[in-house]
Amino acid sequence: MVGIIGSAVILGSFILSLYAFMQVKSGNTHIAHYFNFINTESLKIGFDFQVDQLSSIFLLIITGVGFLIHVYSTSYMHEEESKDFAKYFAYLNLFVFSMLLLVMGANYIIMFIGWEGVGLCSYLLIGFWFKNNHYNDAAKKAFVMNRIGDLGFLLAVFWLVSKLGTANYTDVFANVKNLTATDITGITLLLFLGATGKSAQIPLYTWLPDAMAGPTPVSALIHAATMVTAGIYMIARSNILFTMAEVTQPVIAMVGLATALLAATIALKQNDIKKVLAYSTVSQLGYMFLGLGVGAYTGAVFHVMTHAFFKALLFLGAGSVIHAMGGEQDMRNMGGLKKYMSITHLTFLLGCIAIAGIPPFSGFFSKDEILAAAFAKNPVYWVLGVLGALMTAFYMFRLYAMTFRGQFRGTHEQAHHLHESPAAITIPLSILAILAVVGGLVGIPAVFKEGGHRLEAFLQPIFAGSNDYIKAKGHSHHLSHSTEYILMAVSVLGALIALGYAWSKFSKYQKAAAEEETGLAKVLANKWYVDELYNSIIVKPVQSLGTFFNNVVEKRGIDGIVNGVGRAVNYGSRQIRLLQSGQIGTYVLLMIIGALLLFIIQLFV
Amino acid sequence: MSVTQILFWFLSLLAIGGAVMVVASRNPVHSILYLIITFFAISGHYVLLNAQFLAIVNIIVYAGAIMVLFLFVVMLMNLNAESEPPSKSKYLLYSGVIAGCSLLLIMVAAIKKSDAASQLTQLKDGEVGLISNLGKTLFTDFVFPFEISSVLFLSAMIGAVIISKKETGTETENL
Amino acid sequence: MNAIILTAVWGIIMMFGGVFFKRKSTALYWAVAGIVLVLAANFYELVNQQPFIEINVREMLHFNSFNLTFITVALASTLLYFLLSGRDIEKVGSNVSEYFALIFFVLCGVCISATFNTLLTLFLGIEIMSIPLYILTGSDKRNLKSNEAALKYFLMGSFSTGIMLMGIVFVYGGNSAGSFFIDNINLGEGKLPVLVAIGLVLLMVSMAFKVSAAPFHFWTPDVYDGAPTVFTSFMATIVKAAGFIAFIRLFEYGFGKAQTQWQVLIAIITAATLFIGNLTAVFQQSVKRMLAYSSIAQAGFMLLAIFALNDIAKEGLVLYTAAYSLASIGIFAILIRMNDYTVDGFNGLARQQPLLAAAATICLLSLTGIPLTAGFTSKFFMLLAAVKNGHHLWLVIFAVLCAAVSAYYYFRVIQAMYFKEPGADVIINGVTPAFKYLLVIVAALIIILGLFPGAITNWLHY
Amino acid sequence: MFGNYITIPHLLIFIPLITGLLTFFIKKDSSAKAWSLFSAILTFVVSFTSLLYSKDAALSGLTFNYEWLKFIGASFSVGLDGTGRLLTLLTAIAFPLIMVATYKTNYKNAAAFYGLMLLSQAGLMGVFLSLDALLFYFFWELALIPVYFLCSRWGGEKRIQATFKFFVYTFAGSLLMLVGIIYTYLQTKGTPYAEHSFSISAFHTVMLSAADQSWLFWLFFAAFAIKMPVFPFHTWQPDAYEQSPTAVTMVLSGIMVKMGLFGVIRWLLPVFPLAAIQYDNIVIGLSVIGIIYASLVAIKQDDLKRLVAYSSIAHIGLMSAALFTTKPVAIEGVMIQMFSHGINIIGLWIVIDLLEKQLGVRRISQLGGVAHKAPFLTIALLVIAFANIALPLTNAFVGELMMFNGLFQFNKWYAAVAGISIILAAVYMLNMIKNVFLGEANTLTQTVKEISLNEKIVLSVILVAIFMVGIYPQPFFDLTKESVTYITTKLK
Amino acid sequence: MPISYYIILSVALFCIGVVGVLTRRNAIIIFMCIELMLNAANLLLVAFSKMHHLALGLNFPTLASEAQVFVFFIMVVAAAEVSVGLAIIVMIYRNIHSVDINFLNRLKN
Repeated sequence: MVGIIGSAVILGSFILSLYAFMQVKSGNTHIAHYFNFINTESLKIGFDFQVDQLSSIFLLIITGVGFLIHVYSTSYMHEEESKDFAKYFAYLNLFVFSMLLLVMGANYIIMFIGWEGVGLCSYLLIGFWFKNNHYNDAAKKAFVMNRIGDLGFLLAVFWLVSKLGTANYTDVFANVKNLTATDITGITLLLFLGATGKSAQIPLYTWLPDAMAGPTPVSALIHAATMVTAGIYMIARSNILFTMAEVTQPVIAMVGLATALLAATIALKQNDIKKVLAYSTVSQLGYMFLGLGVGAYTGAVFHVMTHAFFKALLFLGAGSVIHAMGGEQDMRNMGGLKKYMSITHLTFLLGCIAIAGIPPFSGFFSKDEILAAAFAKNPVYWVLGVLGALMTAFYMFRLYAMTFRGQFRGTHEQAHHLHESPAAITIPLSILAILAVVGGLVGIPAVFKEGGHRLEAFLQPIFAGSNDYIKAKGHSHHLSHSTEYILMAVSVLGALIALGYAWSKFSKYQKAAAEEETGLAKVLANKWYVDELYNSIIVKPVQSLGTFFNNVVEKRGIDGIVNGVGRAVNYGSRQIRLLQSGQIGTYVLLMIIGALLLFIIQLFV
Repeated sequence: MSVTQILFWFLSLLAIGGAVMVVASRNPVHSILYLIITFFAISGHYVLLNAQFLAIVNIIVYAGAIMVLFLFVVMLMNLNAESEPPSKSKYLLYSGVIAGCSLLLIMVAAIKKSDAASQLTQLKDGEVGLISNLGKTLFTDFVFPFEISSVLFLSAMIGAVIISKKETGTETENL
Repeated sequence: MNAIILTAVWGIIMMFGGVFFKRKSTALYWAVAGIVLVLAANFYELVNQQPFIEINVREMLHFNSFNLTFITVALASTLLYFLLSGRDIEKVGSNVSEYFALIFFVLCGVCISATFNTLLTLFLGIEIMSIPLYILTGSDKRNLKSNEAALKYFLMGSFSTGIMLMGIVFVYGGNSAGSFFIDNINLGEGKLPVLVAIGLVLLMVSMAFKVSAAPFHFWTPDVYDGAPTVFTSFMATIVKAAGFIAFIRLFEYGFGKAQTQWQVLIAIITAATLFIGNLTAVFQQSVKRMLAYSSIAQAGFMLLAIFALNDIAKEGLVLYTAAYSLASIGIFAILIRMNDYTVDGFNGLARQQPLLAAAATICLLSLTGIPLTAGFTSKFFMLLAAVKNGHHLWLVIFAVLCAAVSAYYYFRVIQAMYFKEPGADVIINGVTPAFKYLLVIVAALIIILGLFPGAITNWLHY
Repeated sequence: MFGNYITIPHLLIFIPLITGLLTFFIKKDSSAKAWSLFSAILTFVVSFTSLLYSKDAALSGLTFNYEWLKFIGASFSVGLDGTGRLLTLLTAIAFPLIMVATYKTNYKNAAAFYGLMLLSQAGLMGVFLSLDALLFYFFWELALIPVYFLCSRWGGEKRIQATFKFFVYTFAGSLLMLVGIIYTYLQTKGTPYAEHSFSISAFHTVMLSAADQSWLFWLFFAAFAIKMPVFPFHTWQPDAYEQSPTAVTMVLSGIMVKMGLFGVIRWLLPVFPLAAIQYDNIVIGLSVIGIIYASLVAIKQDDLKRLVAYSSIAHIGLMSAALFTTKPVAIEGVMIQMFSHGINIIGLWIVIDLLEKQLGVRRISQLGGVAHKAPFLTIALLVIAFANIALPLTNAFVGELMMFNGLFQFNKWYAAVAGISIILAAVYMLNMIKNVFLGEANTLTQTVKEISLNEKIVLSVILVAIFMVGIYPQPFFDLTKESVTYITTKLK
Repeated sequence: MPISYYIILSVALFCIGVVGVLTRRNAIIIFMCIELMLNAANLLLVAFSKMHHLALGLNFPTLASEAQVFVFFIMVVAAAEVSVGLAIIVMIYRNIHSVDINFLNRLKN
């Protein structure tokens, strides 16, 4: 019942956003002012919503994928007792609400409200099974790291407000020219810090893999399809700022690229099926930031969309596998599931191909667009990007092969109830699979078909400012078709090779007795020890500083002084009262001395 | 140096010497006798200042009544040199002497640099000190203090009585 | 004038009363009657600005609304004192009516030293005030503490008398007018002649002694501690107040114009008094002794009036004497009836006698100077006067910090009464309903004065 | 209004005062409770009606003036401006909430307890209403005394020392302020009756040289800084909160600390604008240090009360920093935050109190897994906690947004450093939530029961307030607009 | 005769008295020293009176006599004090059979 309501609501909003999309498509975007959130002489924040091309795309993704995942959840979560089941859907809907708030807000404050709202929901959903304290820690980690990003976001907003006196997109983007270079650099860097938090980029990415503690549909919706793309949305939204920020763009590109590679390398050696997908998500997000960094905003958004499709698909597929395996997540104990769960297998395979970037699947188009732009900016980017692509292909097919090919390596009772998942699971899988296959066709690059890139055309008004700016600057050199062909060929070919290698290596995978990782492999298996690093350079010092303040500064230092005064008074009292010796002689003597003092002061000073 | 000056110096030395002995001598009885000497010297000064009335009163009241009363009390308690054994710690003694001397020093030093010091005082002549004048002043201008000092005497009298009256009962605490 | 005559006369009546009264309590009734009479007479004089019978005192006394108001306050507090603690005076010794007689003589001295106009009457007034007190201090003859206190008080008191006389002599010798009248010896802003300066210092020392200001306060704790508590209560309040009135009168009319030349001395004395009084009180275990030190501390605050020496200071001083006397009399009245004078003796008083505890608390709060009580208003006036005077602001800061310290020892008693468990079964005895009501009245008066200090100060401008 | 002699300010002061005094004479504990609750609600109604007159919200708003001490120019004049209305409203809301929330706890000798509570309410009202420096000082102390008795009579085992420290500390501070008041008073212009005047208008128009301001400022600041408290004057607070009975802790932390901020708003900034600007860096620096310091210390606290105490220090630090930026946006933020902080922290105390009443412990390390047995309590706590760390759409967000904004305008780096506190706040709050409510229930927390109806009602009221302010704060801005503009013009 | 002689003389007497009070422990002696101080004051007062008489006697014939009357009153007071003081001392002696003030230290601190 609850599930139906929950899903129905989202379906409704999906239909509405379709309607909104049609409206926008027919060219009338709209900003709706509801009421004044804050309205004082010094600060005016309206509770305004804005529906334009960018937000409508995201609306579709969120509500669409969201709806599918709701449906999926109705079956996936049915073991939960009804109370928790209801709670789960409540959280999920709350998440969709905040996400919509985020993308529909017409100023940075409303966006921030959604921004933190989704953080909250991710916190709640990661820690959904709150009996387990590891999950709670993961949830806490996610929230705190997001908070770090949020601080950057806030400061950026303050900066904007203090310079321009407003946080409305329209006003801000209209008055960008009033900002000095330092302002823009600072603002964009801070915004980017916010993005790294939300979208799991270096240095704040470590929460995302841990976030897999949550239920798998949550990982699919929040930690793959929607929330983590908020950062991309935000930067795409304020693209004009970033286009003008000469300093920031390379930073974004490099960080994105580094993240893509780092995460890819880690993914190579993970055995937890969800962990692999998590790192692949991080890596894909890295690509998106690369795209943003090189000014390929459309490409980034495009990749967001396609990624939403196939990554959601992959996660849900993984979920269906885990479901079948009775909660088992270690790929080493899987294998040969092909014959038990055909639909899952098929859809999963499609997803893998899509993400590996094999034409004409969706992943190919979006990733290729980004890579092309990267090449245009700086060939090195492209080389590294392709390297990452190869790794992607490799680990995805490693995953696929270990899971579905070869012999089943699990226990017997697992083998017993291996079964295909119910319709509520398979239908969303199929739909997403279709999208993953065809989704790329909205953005066919010009080399194949002039004007084939409908998405670009659609989003054109959003990025017009940036494009004009670049034109004005005059360094917008397009690649010749031939180079583009070559680039594509290289990347696709590489991908195929990597794919084949993975296939050959893992389709006959057997569990070795005790495979002790060594050297680089060990490092990768342990995720480059980044968590440990953070722990030792940030968490530990903060903790010990707190202890120091609490035990030393507070008790001995400040409070010590305060109490010390009291003790001093007591001590002084005990000493002074000894003057009162009881002897008249002493008394008179002291009196005389006092009198002498007065005499001296009066007569000789 | 005129007779008066000689007298002045003699009396002054007598007074100071007596005073010192009052403080110095161990035996209370001696102290009292020295004090009487001092008082006589002071009375002599009064005469010298032509204040006969005060001179007489001083001798009658002080040297006569008061000191006799003292003497009587001392005799009653038969105090003697042993009644006040020298205390172990001498610091109070020394510091006391030092303090007193420095007080003297400071005052004298101050007076030395004051112009008032040069002012003269009138010795032999000057009628103010005579009983007739004083009596007149006392019973005209000073009638109120004169009357009110009776209150002083009354209270002193009552005090003396209730203090020295024998109280019945044992030692009490905390009243 | 009325007050002086009547107190003297009534003192004599009480003295002879000792012969005729059959029962101890009769003396109390007569005493109360007498004080009421005197109070009325003095109030009449205050209102009409003239006594029943004009006596030509040759300007040796000077009556104005200021000192008449003060006398009224003093007499009123004495009345309260009689009503609250009269019964306890009877417990001191066999000859009750003589004690009352002495108290009346003291009051006579109070009146004189509040209205003196020449150094002679000052001297006489102070003496008339002091000599009966020597006796009252020693009145508990079997109690060695009392004896000791009496002797200490007497010796040091007469020593200070000697100093005062020397001071008077120098002032007399120093001023060219050759007169004892305090407004004749007021020489104006010019540099004081050395002789007068010496005299001034000596007078300041002796007055400081009388009001127990440091470093001339040493007699106070011992004497207040040793004396029978009833009389301590009297000494610590009314007599000390009179001392202050004399002090300010002498230094305002006598040396007011040359204030800048001796102000620093008063500043030092004030600071020392506040410091020693408050600090030493902190450690005391016996409430009686603690109150003795607190009286020194309060004296420090009153000294601010002499430091400031302006109209507000005088208003404030009268107010302060009233507030301080009220509170102290109240707290002493309770203390007298306690079995155990230590702070722990008060443990759990609130459980046994909530009303008493409440009254005591109000008195203590007033002594601490918490708003809504007279104590605050008077302290406030003192600070106001001192700040208005404009010099030595450090003294004011120092004073308030000391006031904060004073909270320490006053609140120890409050804590004992309210937050500690009672030790003995009965910790206070002889609590009659009348006693309670009187305490309530005292508390009420404290609050009223705290809200409407005008009730007193208006009379000053009458 | 209701004639010239009974104005709303009077009702606000005298209803609690008189009812409080009467309470002492009630014999039965239960009836004492009921009676005081009734009075508190009555006060709330009155203060609520005062909002209806929010148009004439200048300092001369709903004033009444009675020549109290003519001859020194002090008068019993009380009035409501925007700020006052906000804080009196807070006081008026808080007391009924507190009383209902602690209705179950039976304080022995309840009559005295509730009497003192009401008296302290009267004192607080007076502080927020008085338009006369001397009167202000009066109430400033009067609010303190009942709390002193409450804490050291009904508090924990170390109550007497803790409370006494608190008392002497604040007393010393306020005495310094008294000296400051007097000195300033002597510089004011007179009234027809007296050469000087204590009235707020006289104080706000007094001409003080920069030199005078620069030391008078510290006399006043001492009192306010101790009351708020600003680092490093804060050490009385954790002990006091820990030791005093929860009802009183709520009053202390919910309302009393606002006295300090209010003092700054009403007296310090308008009277010593030059000094305020001269020393802004010192004060803000201290506050910012305090924010980080307190947050770090809070992370290490094991006692729930101490945790909340330190978090409160951090929040107050932010408010004081924002005040001294003298940026209008920041001051508006402070205004609304004073209200929000009061609501949130009282909510936290209520939850803690409910736990302590059930389990008898406050140590985080001894708790855990409460959520299983008491979902409503947990949800309430979650909301309040997230409000406390300023999550959007909760009340604290609005305030902190604006305060940080102002701080940023004043100096980027202060804002950046202070901003770290929102991360640390998340850390200690989530730690607390995790260790107390989540995880497996231990033997002790097995026994937790869901809370009763009236407790649910109280908490729901608080939640409603949280969201109301968080989603539609505008009314509060309208309420305090005049006062803010007034101050900022003063500071020009 | 310059007044300073008299001043110094009586100041000397006064200070000797002070020293006595400081150094002696016998209550009676201390008391006597106090009397000495009073007398020093008296002497100086008379001297001053004659000084003023010399200075202003022509205009105010009775002026100087005030001082001497004052002396008279001082003696009166002294007498009263003595009666009380000795009574107290006797009382003490009755109780502790000594007049040594060092034995009087029950009250201290």
